[in-house]
Parts: sequence; structure tokens; C-alpha cells
Amino acid sequence: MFEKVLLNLLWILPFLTVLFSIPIKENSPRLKRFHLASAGIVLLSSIYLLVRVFQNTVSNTSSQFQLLFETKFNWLNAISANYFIGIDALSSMMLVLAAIIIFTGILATWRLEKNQKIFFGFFQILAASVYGVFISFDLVLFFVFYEMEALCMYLLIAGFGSGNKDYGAKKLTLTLAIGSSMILAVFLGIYAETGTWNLLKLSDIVLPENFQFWAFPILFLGFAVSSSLFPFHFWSPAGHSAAPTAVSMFAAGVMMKMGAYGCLRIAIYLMPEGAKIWLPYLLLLIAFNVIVGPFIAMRHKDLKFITAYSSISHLGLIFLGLAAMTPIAFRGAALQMVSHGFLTGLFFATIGMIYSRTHTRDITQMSGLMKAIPFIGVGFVIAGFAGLGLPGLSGFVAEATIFVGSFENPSPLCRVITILAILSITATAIYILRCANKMLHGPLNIPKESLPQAYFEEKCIIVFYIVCLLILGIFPAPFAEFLDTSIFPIYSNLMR
Amino acid sequence: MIAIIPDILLLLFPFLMLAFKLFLTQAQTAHKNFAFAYLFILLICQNFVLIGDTQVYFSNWQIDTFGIFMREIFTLSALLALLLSENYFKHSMSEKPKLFHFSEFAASIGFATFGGVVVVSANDLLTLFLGLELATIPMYALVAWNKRDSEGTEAAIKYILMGSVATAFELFGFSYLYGFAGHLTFPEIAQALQTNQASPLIWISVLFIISGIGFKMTLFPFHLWAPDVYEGAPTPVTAILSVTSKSIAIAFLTVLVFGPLNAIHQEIVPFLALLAGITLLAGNLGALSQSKLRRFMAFSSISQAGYILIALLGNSPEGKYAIIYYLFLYTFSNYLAFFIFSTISKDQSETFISLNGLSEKSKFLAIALLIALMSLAGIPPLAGFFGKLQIFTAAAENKHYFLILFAVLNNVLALYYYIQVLKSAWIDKPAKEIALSVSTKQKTIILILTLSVLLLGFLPFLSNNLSIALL
Amino acid sequence: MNNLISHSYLILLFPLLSFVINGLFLCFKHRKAAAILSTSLSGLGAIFAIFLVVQFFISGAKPLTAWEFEFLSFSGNLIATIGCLLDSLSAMMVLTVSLIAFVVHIYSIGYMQDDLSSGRFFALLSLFVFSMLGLVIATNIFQTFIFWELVGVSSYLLIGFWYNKPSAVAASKQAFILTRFADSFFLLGIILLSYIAKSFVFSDINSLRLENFAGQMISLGIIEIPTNDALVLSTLLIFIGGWGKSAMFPLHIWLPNAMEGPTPVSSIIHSATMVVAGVYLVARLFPLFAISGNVLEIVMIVGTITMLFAAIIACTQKDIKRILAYSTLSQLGYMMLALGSARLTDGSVHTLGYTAATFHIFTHAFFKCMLFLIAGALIHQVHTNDLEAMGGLRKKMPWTYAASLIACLAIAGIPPFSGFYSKDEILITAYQAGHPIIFACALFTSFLTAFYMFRLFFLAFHGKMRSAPKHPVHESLLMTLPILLLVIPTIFAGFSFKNIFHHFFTPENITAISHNIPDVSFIPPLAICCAVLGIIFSYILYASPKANLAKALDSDNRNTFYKTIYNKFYFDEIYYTFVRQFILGGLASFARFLEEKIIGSLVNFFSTIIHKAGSLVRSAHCGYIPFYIGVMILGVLFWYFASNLPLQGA
Amino acid sequence: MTLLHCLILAFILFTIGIFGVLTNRHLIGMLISIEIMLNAANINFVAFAYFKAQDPTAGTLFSIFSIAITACEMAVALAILIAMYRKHHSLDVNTQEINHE
Repeated sequence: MFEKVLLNLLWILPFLTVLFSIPIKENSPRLKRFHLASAGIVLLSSIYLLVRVFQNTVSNTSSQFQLLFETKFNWLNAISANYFIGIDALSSMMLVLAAIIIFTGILATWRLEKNQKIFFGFFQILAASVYGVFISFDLVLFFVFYEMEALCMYLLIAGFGSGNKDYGAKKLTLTLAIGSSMILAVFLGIYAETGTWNLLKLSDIVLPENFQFWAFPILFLGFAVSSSLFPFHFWSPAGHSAAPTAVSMFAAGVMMKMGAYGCLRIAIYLMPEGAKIWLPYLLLLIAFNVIVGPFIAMRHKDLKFITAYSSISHLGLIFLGLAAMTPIAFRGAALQMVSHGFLTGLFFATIGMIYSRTHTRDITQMSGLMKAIPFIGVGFVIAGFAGLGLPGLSGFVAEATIFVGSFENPSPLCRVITILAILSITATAIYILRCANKMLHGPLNIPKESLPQAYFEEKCIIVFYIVCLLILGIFPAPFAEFLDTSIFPIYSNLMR
Repeated sequence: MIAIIPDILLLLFPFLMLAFKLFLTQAQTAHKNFAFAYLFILLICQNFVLIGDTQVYFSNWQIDTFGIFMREIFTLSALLALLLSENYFKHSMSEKPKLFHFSEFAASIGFATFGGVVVVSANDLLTLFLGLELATIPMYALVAWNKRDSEGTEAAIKYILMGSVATAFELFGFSYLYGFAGHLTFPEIAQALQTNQASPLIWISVLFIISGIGFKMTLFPFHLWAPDVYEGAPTPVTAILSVTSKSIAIAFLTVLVFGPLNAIHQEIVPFLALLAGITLLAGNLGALSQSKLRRFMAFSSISQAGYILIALLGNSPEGKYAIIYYLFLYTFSNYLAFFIFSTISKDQSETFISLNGLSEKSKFLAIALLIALMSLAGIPPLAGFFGKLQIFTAAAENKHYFLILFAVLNNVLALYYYIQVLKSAWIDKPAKEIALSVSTKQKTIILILTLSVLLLGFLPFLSNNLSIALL
Repeated sequence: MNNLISHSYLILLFPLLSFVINGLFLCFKHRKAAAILSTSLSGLGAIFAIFLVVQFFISGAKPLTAWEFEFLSFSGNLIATIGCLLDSLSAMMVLTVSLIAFVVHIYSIGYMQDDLSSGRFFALLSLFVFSMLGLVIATNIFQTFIFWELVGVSSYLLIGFWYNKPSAVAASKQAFILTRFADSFFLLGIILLSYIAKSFVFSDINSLRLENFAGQMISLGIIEIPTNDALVLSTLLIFIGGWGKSAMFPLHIWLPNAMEGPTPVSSIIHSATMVVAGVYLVARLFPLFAISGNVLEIVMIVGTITMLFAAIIACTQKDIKRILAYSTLSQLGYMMLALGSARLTDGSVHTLGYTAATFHIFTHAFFKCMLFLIAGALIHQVHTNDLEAMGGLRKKMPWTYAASLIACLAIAGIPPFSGFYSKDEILITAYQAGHPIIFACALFTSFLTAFYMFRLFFLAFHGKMRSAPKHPVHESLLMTLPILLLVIPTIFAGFSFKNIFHHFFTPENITAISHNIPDVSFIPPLAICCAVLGIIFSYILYASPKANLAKALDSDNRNTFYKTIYNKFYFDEIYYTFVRQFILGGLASFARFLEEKIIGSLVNFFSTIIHKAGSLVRSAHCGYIPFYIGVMILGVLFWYFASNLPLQGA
Repeated sequence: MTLLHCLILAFILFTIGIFGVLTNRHLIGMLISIEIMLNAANINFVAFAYFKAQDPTAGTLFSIFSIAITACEMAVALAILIAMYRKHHSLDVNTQEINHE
């Protein structure tokens, strides 16, 4: 019962926080602390839930998700939509990821000078939206949470961002809206075909093959928009470069995962026939992400652009895992979702810290920062190492799993792309090292006085992420087996 | 007999207002407060009307569940329009001179509202036609209310000329329908359609009727008048045009399509689908780069009309339910937007630029604007999204997947231009500081509307109550 | 004594502990404490390693897995574990790495004492030792890869240790990227191999038989090939990993550049341990290589080319560390050559090459490490790497002088020093394999080795000082002691361990073939002759009273041939051109062009179209009443045709 | 005279009305044309009522009602026209439209 309440509170608490923060004095330290405390409570509860789910999950061989702590009641009777939330292995992992990113996002905005109420308020709504996405198992509820972020994304980026912020914010919001429109259309189709929005009930119903044929690519690509699959990736560089640090962390760390999560949880799960027909062709799109992405990153000078393209290529690996349609590859994709969340969170957080000190994101204008701000520099380098797949950090585990898994798919195209993807890890190394070397190493070119040492909260963020990266990188086995309980139903549905 | 009492009360309203004007010339404020209170009480009365089987009075005055809810929407819209107009009678706005003759204004709105009631109560073509005309003619006058504002007069000229042409089309269509069925009452027309082979006569009549009502509902390509008239008319009239007038038009279509024409529903549906698709595209494209708020709202309401039309593709109870639900939420969102626009228009023109710096001046208004516009754009968890969801679900039942995909993709365009407004209010910095003065009353209304928009969709009460009644 | 083996996790624990404590707590503020901590922990490690290895060999050197835990289970048999495999090869490597690590730690205390960030240095050094030990005790190829990457990154961090020196930063990046490039093939090889073998474990991989896969096919995307060939291909891909790590030609260029790092780093990573990882990998998977057709021949040819090529370049260089780096390359070439030439021309495989290569890893580690330490000591005193600026240090640094004489004799292959024995084995292997050209090359390289090493020796220590040092030159105890410690194995490792190697170092699953072995008794004297010739040659050129040093050291007024060699055959330039023109200028620019010009403009095109359509719609609202009415009426007509109503005949 | 004749007459009238609305530039003229269109519909009603309908009174009633309503509409229209004339002293559409954008 306690867990049930906790699970519901996950998304209600952020809203309540916004509500109760209205009377607090604008820009006062209390406001920040209040929001931080709320995010901290959510983080602790999500970790607690993870532990509880971990304890209660047994190995799963059915094609049904093993849902725990369900809450279910009628919601919109006219369309028989239910309020139906629950948690299983994959969602509990994603919840923790989201909670960590939200928590650190608030920390990263600690020194925001004005309009804190608006910023934190919208940020909490974003938080509520992702928590909701990961725990809802009713398509309407899922979509409500999924699309909610459009409400705040534009204002957060355009109001608090930097550079070409209005353009970037619009590009991001609208492109994401295209994706969610496609999702909504297919959800409506699913409802019209089956008469239910309940994900668990739907898994027992086989959708007509003709419907799957048309609906699957729309749904998959709709989800893939937010995970910036080619050719819908263009929002990502513009959006990330414009967004404020916390929003970049959020967008790359959690929001982009929501798409992949949806692809796995909903698109592939509900339409296995469509998946079998289409995914082999979608590999061609993935090839762009995985292979061309790093090369584009090499030619950019703006840190956020580089990181955005790095995210694009890493997200491509998630899709490679999905498209390979083997259990190991699925697991790799799930691991990569979590792992990339951490590493990109760390990336954007450190970039934000550097930007707040140097007021530039052009790597050619910076040099030798390691000397002045070693803590942040080390954080950046570790994020980079995680990004290029260094063993011991989580990126390697996820990538290796994806590669091993996708190589098991015997289709020629999948083989070719897997091989190219493996070979492209060099390219990743090139841009990450280029970035680190230009910016952190060499003689210091900025007066040291303008570069204060990392503040306490910044150190906290960095340490937090590094710990996460290490835990997942050094002890992946329990997490991997834990995730398998969510992966297996999807795979067995696929093989049915 | 109880169900008809609110209708009689509504009919009395304009006469009472005129009587007040005649006998109590001095008490200006009392007029207003009386009007608000009267409509408010009326709204509550309507709420108490029992929902159940269709009741028929005077052989052709038919009160069904759909009608009862539509009455509430019309009354609500009238009440909100009067509240909105209050300030326009107090002082002149930057663009428009002050309005006069509140009582007559309220009476006209009362008549138009009653026209809507007639439309949803009609059981034969004649009553339907009378109701529509009763709803339309006061609108012509309302648009031209401000004699000193030449823009308003010109808008009224456009409106009335094109409106009359549309009426002619409609009448022509009615005549063919009568010619085909030989009767004017709905059950007999329905029966004639069921028994007889559908002849070309009927299709021409359908084409003419839909074209005629398409004008009122601003369907493509009969929507051309809307931006000019919305812009020229006083703001409260614009609001009422975009809500009441549109609701009446869609009620008219619903009564026809799900009533006498239900037998040929399947044949009309492709036409309606095309109309809906093109209309919402046209509305969305037109709104893309506007700079004047009312003109912008005109295009936005054109595309909303397209969305509502989609509900007609569904089957009868779901379609009707979706329409009512959507109209409720649309009324709240739309009036919320207009209320906010009215707060800025005292010293500034109603343009995007005047919104600049709103978030600095008043966070409350800026957030209310955000909520109103995002609701119109259909972003969850705001009301507009749930309205659209119901509409799409209704259409999806009949497998109009392609249209739904087209419509939801159009939402992206809509989101773009609503964001443009938000950008003016939140991001752009004002050229010069002009203080905002918002009265407590306005603030209260805006707060209530904001909360309605915020919660009515997500919380299931409205939806579930409607669905119990209608489905 | 058995409990030593059960405590073999201590091998990894000591350096890990040192890394974690140093990295978290001591790195910035307590550099002295860091130095002492990591040195003492590495001392403990070395002592433990000695005992462990001794016990292991005494108990018969049976391969065993001392401990193992699951890292990640993929499916069924495909389980990645972290464990400790003890066999003669890994025991030998553990011993070598631990000893050298200890020695280098002591040396580093002296070498780094003036450096304010030496805390970081010791932390990273411990990380390297940890990774290297993890690499050599790996039970499976996945673990190898994990630690392979970790040594790569610690090498990167240590080369770029002085990160405000642009050349060091560039070198570290180059080293990392080049090895990473090779590693991507390595990873691909691992995945392909594990897909075929359904296992990562060395014992499973090494017992694969080609016959088991007869008739099976495997798709590689574009083409479908027999599984047998795929197995060979995967072996080749794995070798590419070693190719990069051991800096074989043409991926060799990172190693000389890596000399930008601190000298202790060069000595442990870039000569004694990490760079032999490639050789170690081939040795570890020797049975797999043995069945994989021509891969061993590729190994041999690559080894030979590198050996000769590097030795030639070494003869002209003036940077003392670069000479040693090229010499390392050349020696690595020897080892590869030995492994590669284990395959006889008739297709059978004999085991001498394996023994020779592992033996050479062992002996080479000590004397090469020592040479680097000596070079470091010299650089520390004269503050330059340039041989031109040295000379005449014999008197000032007598102990170092003596030690370096021994080291040079060892590397040149003069008995009874260790290098002679292992090199001798390699020459014999090459000869036995029936490749006379390769043998000749090896012999010639042996001559060159002696020549360039003594060139270095004479230039550094003999003659007179060619530049005045800023500080008085002396020998510090902390730096001389490790050098002298290394003299012991340099002298004794050869003859005392020869039999041990012959006894214990034969690969599993390979039966030694002993038929028609040609007579090889003429080889040792021949090799000695070559070496002596080389020494004499260099004496004449650089140390004899008549030698014209100015002319010998002049690199400007030389013929094209000399200049080509002096400029390392322009490989750096070729590399930079390749990277700039092809990777950055070509591929990456193309990708960016694709992204911005094609996709970006498509997106813009769509938004333009929508805006155009928007202004078209807007322009229809012109406010002209007759137009409006006309459109209305046309609209009715339009819908008459477009509405889909069945209006025909109306 | 058959139903068809009447319908054709009505249709011709309707077309004339349309033509008038489109070509007239005078607002009064346009109103008159619209009136013609409305009357065409009335003729239809009466014709159907006379020749065909089962319920003939309804048709005639309808036309009477529509005439009355049209009168109301025209009254409002004329009132607006007068307001317009006071401002512009002209009832020509060409001089009046506000060109937007």
C-alpha cells in the first residue's frame, strides 16, 4: 500500500510543489530549497521503489509485464480510458534515472538569478510528465504525460536559454509535436481496433496485420522523433544548443529516452508483426545516426552541438538494439537508455558549468581549463570516456551488449550496420578527445580569477553522476538481469 | 412542463432588458448586474433540467439531452460575453470608441442565444430555419454596434451581404429537401430518405445546405469573411461570434446530420471529412504569421471549426457527446483568451506587440494566457486536448484514420502559431512600459476560467457526467 | 602455500587500492603521501607476485582459474566474467609487470619530486598497473578487452600528463585514437569470434577446431562466407587490436610520439608492459592463430617490417627517448616475428616461436625499462632529450654509465646478458621456419640494434660535454637505485630462465613437431658477430678519436635517403594529411554538408513552403466583398465536384 | 406548366441573383440580387407544395415565413447601410473595402 501511494505521489508531488511554491517569495533561497527538497523526496522514493521492485520481481517467462503496485480506476468513461499506473523493472530504472536528472537539474540551476519561480515551476511540470510516462500503462494517460512537456519546453528554452534560443526552442517543440501527433493518431487507431487503451489487455489482442503494417512505422517514427532518429534528429542540435543547462540535461537525459522507451514498450510490444516487417528497413535510418552522427560532431566547435550529435549517435545505438530484435540487443538498448541518461546528464551539466564561467561554448576559444577548474574538467573527461565506451563506466556495458546482441541477428543489413557501428567507435573517440584536448588541455588562456573553482553543488552533481556511471559500469549483471524481466515479455510477444 | 421553463426565461430576458431600459433609465450598473445575475441563474436552472427522454412541446418544440447541454453552452457563452463586454461600455479602448446601449446589446445577445435554443429544439425544417435566422440577424447588428467605428460598420456590411447569400443557398437547399421528402418534419424526412431511392435532388440540397451553414461555421472556402469581421467587430462580439455563432452552426449541422439525414450519413461523411481537413489546414495556414490578435483568433477559430466537424464523422451518440464536450472546453479556453486580450487593450491595440513583456508585468495573466492558448492548441493536460481526444475517438470509431492523422499533424502548425503569441507575451521585451490595470473582477473571472481550463479536462467529472447523459 | 593462489585477488587489489585512495583523497594535496602509499603498495604487490609465481611454478604450473565472478551474462554460455587465469604465461607477465611497476614507482619518487601534480601521477600509474595486471590474468577475451581499454586510457592520461604542453596533448590524443581504431577491429573480432565459438573463455576458444564448422556459412552483410573463413577473419581482426597496441607498422607512429610523457611512463607503459600486450594477446590465443591459416604469416610479415623499419629509423634519430622508442618497436617486431614464424612452410606449427617470443617479452622488459630509466636520469640532469646536447657523462654518472653499458650489451645480444638468449631463440625460430629472407632481416636488424644502441651510448657518455648543464650533474639515489636493481635481471634473466621457458612455455593444444629440424648451431656465433660488428661500427663513427662527431650528427646536409629516414619516412606527415584531408576534411565535412546543406535545407524548405502557403491563404483575405462572394460561389461549385457526393446526373 | 418548368424558372432566378451579386458594385443592388436568390428558393417551395408534396401547407407556410425573415434581414441590412452612408457618403463597394495586408 505504501508503495502504491508513493508511486502515485511521484507525479502528483511535483504539481503540489508548484502549487505550494506560489506564495513563496520570488528568487529567495527558500524557493530553491523547497524545490530541491521536493525533487529529493521524489528521488529517494524512486530509489526505494527500485529496491522494492527489485526485491519483488521474479524471473519472467510470460508475455505479460510483471506489474507491481498497480493503481487502477476508471477515468474517462466515454472513451473507457483508465487511470492505470504501475511499475516494473524497466520503468523503475527509468524512474530513478529521471529523478536523478531532475534533482541534479535543479542543482545545476542553483545560481539562476531571476524568475526562479517560473523556471522551477515549469521544470517540476516536466518532471511530473516524465515520471508519468514511465509509470502509466494506459495509452491515454501515457500520452497525456508524454505530450505534457510541450507545455513548458518552449518557455523554458526560449525564456532561459542562450544563443539562438527562440529558433531552437521552436524547432524542438514543434518537431517533438510532430512525433506526438503521429503517436496520438496510432493510439486512436489502436483504440478503434480494439476498444481498449490498457496496455496489458492490448498485449493479449492481436491487432489486424494490415493495421500493424500501416500503423507500426507511424508509431515507431513518432516515438523516434523524440529520440532524434534520422531524419527527425534536426531538432536536437538546435534545441540543445539553445536550452539552459538543466533543460538540456533533461531533454537529452530523459526526454530522448521516452521515445525509445515508447518504441520498445508500446510500438514493438503491441505490433510485433509490423515490427518484423519494418524494423529491417528502419535500420537504414539508424545507420545515419550511428555512423554519420560522430562525423558531424567532429566538424563542430560548439560544445553543445558536439554533445547533441554525440547523443544522436548514442541514441542510434539504442535503436540498433531495438531493430536487431534479439533479447540481448533489447537488453542492451534498455541499458543504453539508462547509461546514456547518466553520461549525457554529466556532459551537459559540466558544459553548463564551463559555459557559466567562460561565457563561450566554442572549444577553440578555450584552452587549459583543466588547470583552473580541475574538478569540472575531470567530470567532463569522465563523461567523455563514458561516451566513448570505456570499460568500467556504464557506456561500455550498454554498447557491448548492443553489439553482441545485434550481431546475433543474421540479417545482412543488420550485420553490416552492426559492423559499421562497431568500427565507428573510433570516430566517437576522435571528437570527444578533440573536444577535451582543445578545451581542457594546453596553456590556460583565460584569466584564472574569472574561473572560480567548482561550487559545492556542482561537485555534488559531478560526483553523483560519476557514481551512477561507475555502479552501472562495474556491476551491470544485476541490473541487466533485472531489466530482462521487462524485456522478455516484449521479445516473447515478438516471437509469438 | 418543467423543461421548457428555462427556455421561456431565456426568451423573457431580452424583453426584460429592453423594459429596464425604458423604465429605469438611470440605473446603468443595475442593468448590468441584473443581466449577469439573470443569465447566471438561468444557467443554474438549465443545469437542473432533468435529463432523460426527449420531451416535445407545442408539437415541434423538442427538448432532448443534446439540446439541454447546448442550451447551457449558449447561455454560458452569453454570460461570458456580457461579462467581457462590461469594460467596453465603461471606457473607450485604444482602437475602438466606447460602446453604448448595454441593455439593447444584452437583449440582442439574448435573442441570438434564443435563436440557438430554437435550433437545437427544432423538429422541422421551418423551425430550424427560423432559429438560425434568429441567431444570425442580431449578430449582424452586434457587429455594427459601434456606429462611430467605421471598421465595425464595414465588417457588418461584409457579414450581412455574405450571410444573406449563404441564407439563400440554405433556403434553396431546404426547398429541394422539402421537394424530395414532401414534408418538413424531421421524422418524415428521415423516413422518406430511408424508403426512397436517394435522388440527385437530395445531394444538391445537402451540398447547398452545407455550403450555407459552412458560412456560419467558417468552413473552407466560405470562411473568408471571418478575419475581417472578427477584426472589425467589438471584442466581445468577436468572442460571441467565435463561440455562440459557431456552436449554433455546429448544432444545426448535428441536428440535421444525426437527425433527418442520418440515413445518408455514410454518403455525406467523405464530404464532411474533406471539408474538415481543408478547413483546418486553411485556418492553420492563415494564422501562421498574423500580427493582430482578433484576426489571429479568427483563423484559430476557423481551424477549430474544422476540428469540430470531425466529430460528425462518428456515430450519433459519440459524435454528439464529443461535440458538446469539445464546445464546453472550447468556450472556456476561447473566452479566457479574449478576457486576457481585453485586459491589455485599454491603452494598447490588440496586437501581438502589445502583449510584449506581459510576463514581467503580470505573471498571473501570462500563465493564464499560456494555459488558454495551449488548451486551444490541444496540449495535455489542458482542457482542449481532451476535447480533441473525444472528437478524434468519435471519428476513429468509423476508421477515419487518415483524416485523424492529417488533423493531428495540423495540430503542429497550430502549436506553432500559438507559440508565436506566447513568444510575444513571454520572451519579447516591450518597447515602452505601459502599466496594466486589471480589476479584481476581471482577475476573478480569469482565475475561474483558468482553473476550469486547467482542470475540466483532466479531472473526469465533466466528461463522465456528459457521457452518462449522452451515451 | 596453496592459500597464496586463493589470495591471488591481491594482485589486483594492491594497485586498485592505491589508485582509489590516491585518486580520491591524496591526489591534490598530499603528493608525498601519495608517492609513499603507492610505492609501498606496489612493493607489496611485487613481493606477493614473486611468492605467488614461485609457488605456482613449484606446484607444476598447471593452468588454473584462481577466482572468477560474473560481470555480465549475455545468454547461455556467453558470459563475460572477471577472473584470474594463472598459467605460465600469465604468471610470467604478472611477475614482470609487478617487478617493473615497483622499480618504476621508486624511480618516479625521485623523478617527479619537483612536479606539483605528482599525486595525480601516482594515482594514474596505479591505475595503469591495475589495468595491466587485469589484462594479463584475464580468463576470457572479454575481460582482456575491458582491461585492454583501461590500459589504453591510462596510457592516454599518462602521456598527456603534462597537459599544458601542446605536443604532449597531441601525442596522447594520437596514441589513444590510433589504438582505439585498432581496438574497434578487436571488438568486432571478439564479437564475431564469440558468435562462432559461443564463448569468450580462452580455453574454449583455444580448443576450437576448423573441422567442427565444416559446411556452415555465416553472413557478414554483403557477403556470405564459410564459418571457417569467418573464424580466420575474426582471428585477423583480433590481431589488428594487437597490431595497434603493439604499434606495428603502419600504426606505429603513436609510440615515438608518446615519448612526450614523463619518462617513467615511457619506461613502464611504452616499453616494458603495455606495448607487449599485442604480443601477449597473440601468444594467449596462439592455438587459435595456429589453426587460422595465413594469419600467422601476416603476423610474421608485420613483425619483420616493423622490426627492420624501426631499427633503420632508430639509427638516425637524435632524441634519446625516440631512439629507445624505435628500438622498442624493433624489439616488438622481433617478438611478433617469432610468433608468426611458428608456422612452418608445410603448414605444421612448432612451438619454439611461442617460447622465444614469451622469453623475449620477459628479458626485453627489464633491459628496455632500464634503458628508459637511464634516459630519464640523463634527461633529468641535462634537461634535454637531445643527444647533441649530451656527451661525456661517463665521469659524472659512473653508476648509470655502467648500468647502461650492461643494458646496451643486453639489447645488442652479447652473451651472457639476457638479450642474447631470447634473441637467439628468435633467430633460430625464423631460420627453422624456412624463411631465409626473414632470417636475414632479423640478423641484419640485430646488427642495426647493436649499432644504434651503442651510438646512443657513445654519444651520451663518451666524448666531451657538448653543452653546459644548468645545474651540476649528479646521480640521485632514488633514481640510480632502481636502475641498479634492474641490472640483476638484465644479467641473469637470460641463462637462468632459459630452461624454465623451454620447460613451461609451450602453448596448449599444440603438439610440437620435431621432424627435420635443420642444424642451427651456427646461429649464435653469427648473431654475436653481427652485434659486435654493429658495436665496432658505431665506435668508429661516434667514439673513436678520429670520429667527426659534427658531421655524424649533422642531419641537414645529407642525401635524400638519410633525410627520409631521419624524418621517419614521413609517416607523421602522411598520417596528418590522412587525418586532416580524409577524415576531417573528407568524411566529416561531407557528413556535415549532408546534415546542414541537405537535411537542414530540406527542413527549411518545408517551413518555407508552409509559410508560403500561409501567405497565400492570407492574401485571399483581401477584404474585397465581390471577391469574397465570388469565392463562396466558386466554393459551392468546387464542392460540387470535390465533395464525393454521388451527384452524377443531377 | 409542370414542376420542372417551375424548378427551371427558380434555378434561372437563382443564377440571375448570383450574377447580380457578383457584378453589382452598388450595395443596394447587391441586396436586391440577394433578394432574387431568396425568392427563387421561395418559388421552389411553392412549386413543390403545389405539384408534389404530401404536406402542401408546409411548403407555402415556409415561403411566407422566409419572406418575413428576409424582410427583417433586409431591414437590418439597410440600417447598417445607412450607418455606412453617413460615414462614407457612398455605397459603392469599390470605395470601401479595407485592404488587409
